[in-house]
Amino acid sequence: MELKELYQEIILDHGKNPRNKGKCDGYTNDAKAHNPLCGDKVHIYLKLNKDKEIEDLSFEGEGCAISLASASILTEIVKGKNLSFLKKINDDFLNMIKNKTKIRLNSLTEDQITTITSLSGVQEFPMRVKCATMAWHTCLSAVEKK
Amino acid sequence: MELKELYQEIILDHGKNPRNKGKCDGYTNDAKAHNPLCGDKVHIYLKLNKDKEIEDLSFEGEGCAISLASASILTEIVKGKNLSFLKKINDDFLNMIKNKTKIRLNSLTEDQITTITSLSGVQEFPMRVKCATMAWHTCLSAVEKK
Amino acid sequence: MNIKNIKKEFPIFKQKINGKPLVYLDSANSSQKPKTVIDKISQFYENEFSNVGRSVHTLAVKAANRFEATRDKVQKYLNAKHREEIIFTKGATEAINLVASSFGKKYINEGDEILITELEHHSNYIPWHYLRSEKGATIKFAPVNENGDVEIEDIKKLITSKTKIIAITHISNVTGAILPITKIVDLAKEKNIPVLIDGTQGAPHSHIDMQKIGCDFYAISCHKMYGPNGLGVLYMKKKWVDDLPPYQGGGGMINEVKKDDVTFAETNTKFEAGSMQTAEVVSFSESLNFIEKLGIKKIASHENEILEYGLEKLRKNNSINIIGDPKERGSVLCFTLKDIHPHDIATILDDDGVAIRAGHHCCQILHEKLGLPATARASIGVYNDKEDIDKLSEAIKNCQKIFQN
Amino acid sequence: MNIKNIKKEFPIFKQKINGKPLVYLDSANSSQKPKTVIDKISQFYENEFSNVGRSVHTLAVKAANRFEATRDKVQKYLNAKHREEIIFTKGATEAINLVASSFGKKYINEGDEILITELEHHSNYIPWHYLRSEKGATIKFAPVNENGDVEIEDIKKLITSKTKIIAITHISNVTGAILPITKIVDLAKEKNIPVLIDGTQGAPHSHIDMQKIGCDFYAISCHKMYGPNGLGVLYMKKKWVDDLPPYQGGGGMINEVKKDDVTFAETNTKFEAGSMQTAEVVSFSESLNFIEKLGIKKIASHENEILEYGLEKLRKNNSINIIGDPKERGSVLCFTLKDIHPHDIATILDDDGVAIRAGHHCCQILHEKLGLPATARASIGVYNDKEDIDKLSEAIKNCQKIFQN
Ligand SMILES: Cc1ncc(COP(=O)(O)O)c(C=O)c1O
Ligand SMILES: Cc1ncc(COP(=O)(O)O)c(C=O)c1O
Repeated sequence: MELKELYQEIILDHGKNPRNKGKCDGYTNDAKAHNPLCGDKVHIYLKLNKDKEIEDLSFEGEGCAISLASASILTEIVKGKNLSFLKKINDDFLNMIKNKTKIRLNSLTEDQITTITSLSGVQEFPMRVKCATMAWHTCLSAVEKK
Repeated sequence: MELKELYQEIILDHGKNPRNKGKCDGYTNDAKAHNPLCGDKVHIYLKLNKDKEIEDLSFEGEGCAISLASASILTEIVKGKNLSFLKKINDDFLNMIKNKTKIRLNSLTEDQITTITSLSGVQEFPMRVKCATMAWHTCLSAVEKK
Repeated sequence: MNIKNIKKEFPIFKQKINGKPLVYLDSANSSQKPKTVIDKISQFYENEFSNVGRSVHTLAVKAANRFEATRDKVQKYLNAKHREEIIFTKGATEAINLVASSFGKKYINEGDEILITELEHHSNYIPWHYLRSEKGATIKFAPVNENGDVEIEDIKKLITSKTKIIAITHISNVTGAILPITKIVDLAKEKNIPVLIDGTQGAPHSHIDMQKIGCDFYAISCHKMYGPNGLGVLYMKKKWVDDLPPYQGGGGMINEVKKDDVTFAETNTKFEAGSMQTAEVVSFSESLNFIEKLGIKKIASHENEILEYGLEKLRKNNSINIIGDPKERGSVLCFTLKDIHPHDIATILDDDGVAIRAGHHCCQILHEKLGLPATARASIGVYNDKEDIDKLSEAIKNCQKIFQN
Repeated sequence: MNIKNIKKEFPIFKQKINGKPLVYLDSANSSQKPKTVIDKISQFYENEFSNVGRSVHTLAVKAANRFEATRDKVQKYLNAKHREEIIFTKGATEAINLVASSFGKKYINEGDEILITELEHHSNYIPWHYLRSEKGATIKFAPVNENGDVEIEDIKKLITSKTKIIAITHISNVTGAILPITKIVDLAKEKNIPVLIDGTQGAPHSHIDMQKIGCDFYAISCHKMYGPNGLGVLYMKKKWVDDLPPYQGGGGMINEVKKDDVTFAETNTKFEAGSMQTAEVVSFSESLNFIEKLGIKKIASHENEILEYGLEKLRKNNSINIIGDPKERGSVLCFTLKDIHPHDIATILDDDGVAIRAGHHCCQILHEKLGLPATARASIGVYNDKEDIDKLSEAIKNCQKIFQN
């Protein structure tokens, strides 16, 4: 049943208890986004060190379970990784949502792959795709800003 | 056949050889009208004396056979009459076009009634009604202007 | 026709949504269309189509007659004094833009005030915002109270000698509040201030009589009145039809066009530039036929019964927070659900065939005031029945179940 | 599908006009619609109707997908680079008003020049006239020559350092002249002047490729392209989509709305305020299907054959004066008849089932130049054949007979 695909337990959990919520200390980059159609908002904060590693990563946001879960999952997976990882996983993620491909990045644990793949149910709900992708686009623009 | 009703010989004759065309000498009143949809134009000139008699009456205009014939017939019938006659025949005429009534004014000759009634064929051609009535409306506004 | 089985008149209800019968509770967004309206569009295109007002051949005459006959019908329906007071637009949005632009051009200057309310749909705010930016005018917002109503006293307080126009909604598309428009118009008349009423939600659900309301402008979207999309009606009092400058420029609205100057048609046509939505206008007369056959008062009281039933039912669910408690409510029921975002509600309800809307409903200012970025909205049309409400209520419970896991 | 018996695809030809088969020669005014287009409208209303872009339920998603799929289809058809370059409007008239208003607001100031031609339809003059009156700009008219053409040399001469925009028709709806738009765009590009093309008559009759033409704006009326009425397309180059301020204000075109300020959507949606003509947009994709199945080049060459046949036939009648003799002519044939006014011609031809148009065709400036208050116009669509021309020619003779009596 498609609806169950969309509202999987992992998503409901991340939606209810989003990880890394708030403004992380000493953030170096940030970016905001907003979906005027539905009012969803997200603000990504990230602390980049000289080695292009994402030392810290957090978000503030208002929105549906999908958008909160997506932001939460993003931060959980990307925190501590470097920029090149962020770009790759971002590509992979957006590809999964758009083209129904699988997550290919091999530096992920199986658990992480399950978590991130839980968002793929959104494919069948075109009006909700933006909920799932907004945080990811925003994270990228936070990085590209500076 | 309706078309024959519209393009009766009287109308074709008045259309080709309109009576009282031009600007009459010493006119006291005039009024212009113009149908922006089709470009028809009419300009009525009339010379009113102290006794409220229409001593002279003429028109300038551009337009279809119906509009020229209508103006021509108007001038022919009204010239020399007084204002009260003009108003009555105007009412009668517009009533005929709008409500398919007969011309009732009893001071008209049978010939005049035939002539004026020749315009009644326009009833079946709603887009052409304005062609037939424009001169009459304009004549009235020329009189009411002063 | 009988309201009890009126769904039969609407082809849309034949289909299943996700295998379930369609429960359409999104009529405030757009209503569904009865078969007579849909058929009229195809019949017109198949047998009588021509552009209106431009040619004299038979098809053009037929089309023009039907088009103008609809104008007459709308005039009667609204009890407008003159047929020239009925202007066809693309929708309520264009109708309000037209007034703001034409009235604004002539009458709004720097420092002038435009009085609206916190309830307004963006369509009745942004066009005035344009005047604010361009002319340096000010917009004042009459507050919405805790119940979702706007009080006439609060409007009174905001009127000053600089108030040039009052623009208010008839029925809020969020709180459902029916505004005391007749009283507001009376108040404005005393001060000689024209009033525009955004009747987008009012017209489908109430008997509207321009002589009784007395407003200067009344904007309608036909697609919310069981009519075609892409069509609106602007009622404009004759004095303004004669007085205001035209809006868009193009064919059909001119008097004389020269290289150095242009003069415009004197009456309503000056506001109707370009080829019109002839098929939509013609078919809208069937929407009015539909409404008249049932009777707008019967429709309103039927809708009210369903609405009351819905309020009662939803109030029994402790997790539901119903938005607003206005003195009089018109066929709109906005709510939120504890810990579940409105978008999730809408998606999950849809799985049960229940179509509602979630979001800010083009009322960001109101939602900011409510402290809610979004709400869920069930809105009632003539075709809804108590069973629809039961299904809504069940679907909400399913939604809660999913989130409780 | 075969052009030879294409009339079968158009339900309108089933009926009789005054007992005679319909000879429809008024396509430049509005074209008739194939059954596929008409059926799409009813199917959509019956099975899928919902407002677009506002709700997340199944019907709304279907409607939004179809709506945006049509945008993609139009993008491809016009060979536009980006889907955001396609803006849906009420018609070509609204499209041009939109550009004049948005571009004018930002870029036209006192003393600036707008360059148009003497051939323009009122829709491509009045919107610029508004800027002239409001901003104190100047309008320059490139002259039409004896043949009904506009020469590129004459346009060149009129360009000055103050020329801010050039707005020209693709095909004249009176002389039928096909303007050298690509050359004009090239010329304008050298001087960095944006070009708007009124493609109302161009789009139905020629292969149009935005990359080849290179213009900044191209306006289309769908109802002249075998599509629904009440719908237009404005192609707007991305740089302008990003740069120009919005047009009408309302739902769907905003970013953030606050009491003291409003920000707008960044892309094409900022120009699409309020509920859209969803059924029309959706059905327009069937019009493009229709055109693509036949092939626009085949349509054009078929129409050209009929047109040439018509010119030849009518030239044999000494009383007929054909308006214009342009280098290239597109499916329009205007004429006058010795001593018979065009309105009388149109009424009399209609009696024979022949539908043409008479008047100034919304080109008063051109008619003033021609020294004719009105002309009669036969215009060709894909469904016309040589027999239609024969009937036109016969009907003209009947008309002459009536007046010779
Ligand atoms: C050359 C030209 N431009 C503009 C228009 C206006 O198109 P519409 O009335 O569909 O907006 C027309 C159609 O009448 C036309 O022929
Ligand atoms: C109160 C109100 N005003 C205006 C509008 C705008 O109507 P439309 O989008 O049909 O122009 C709506 C509909 O969304 C509305 O509910």
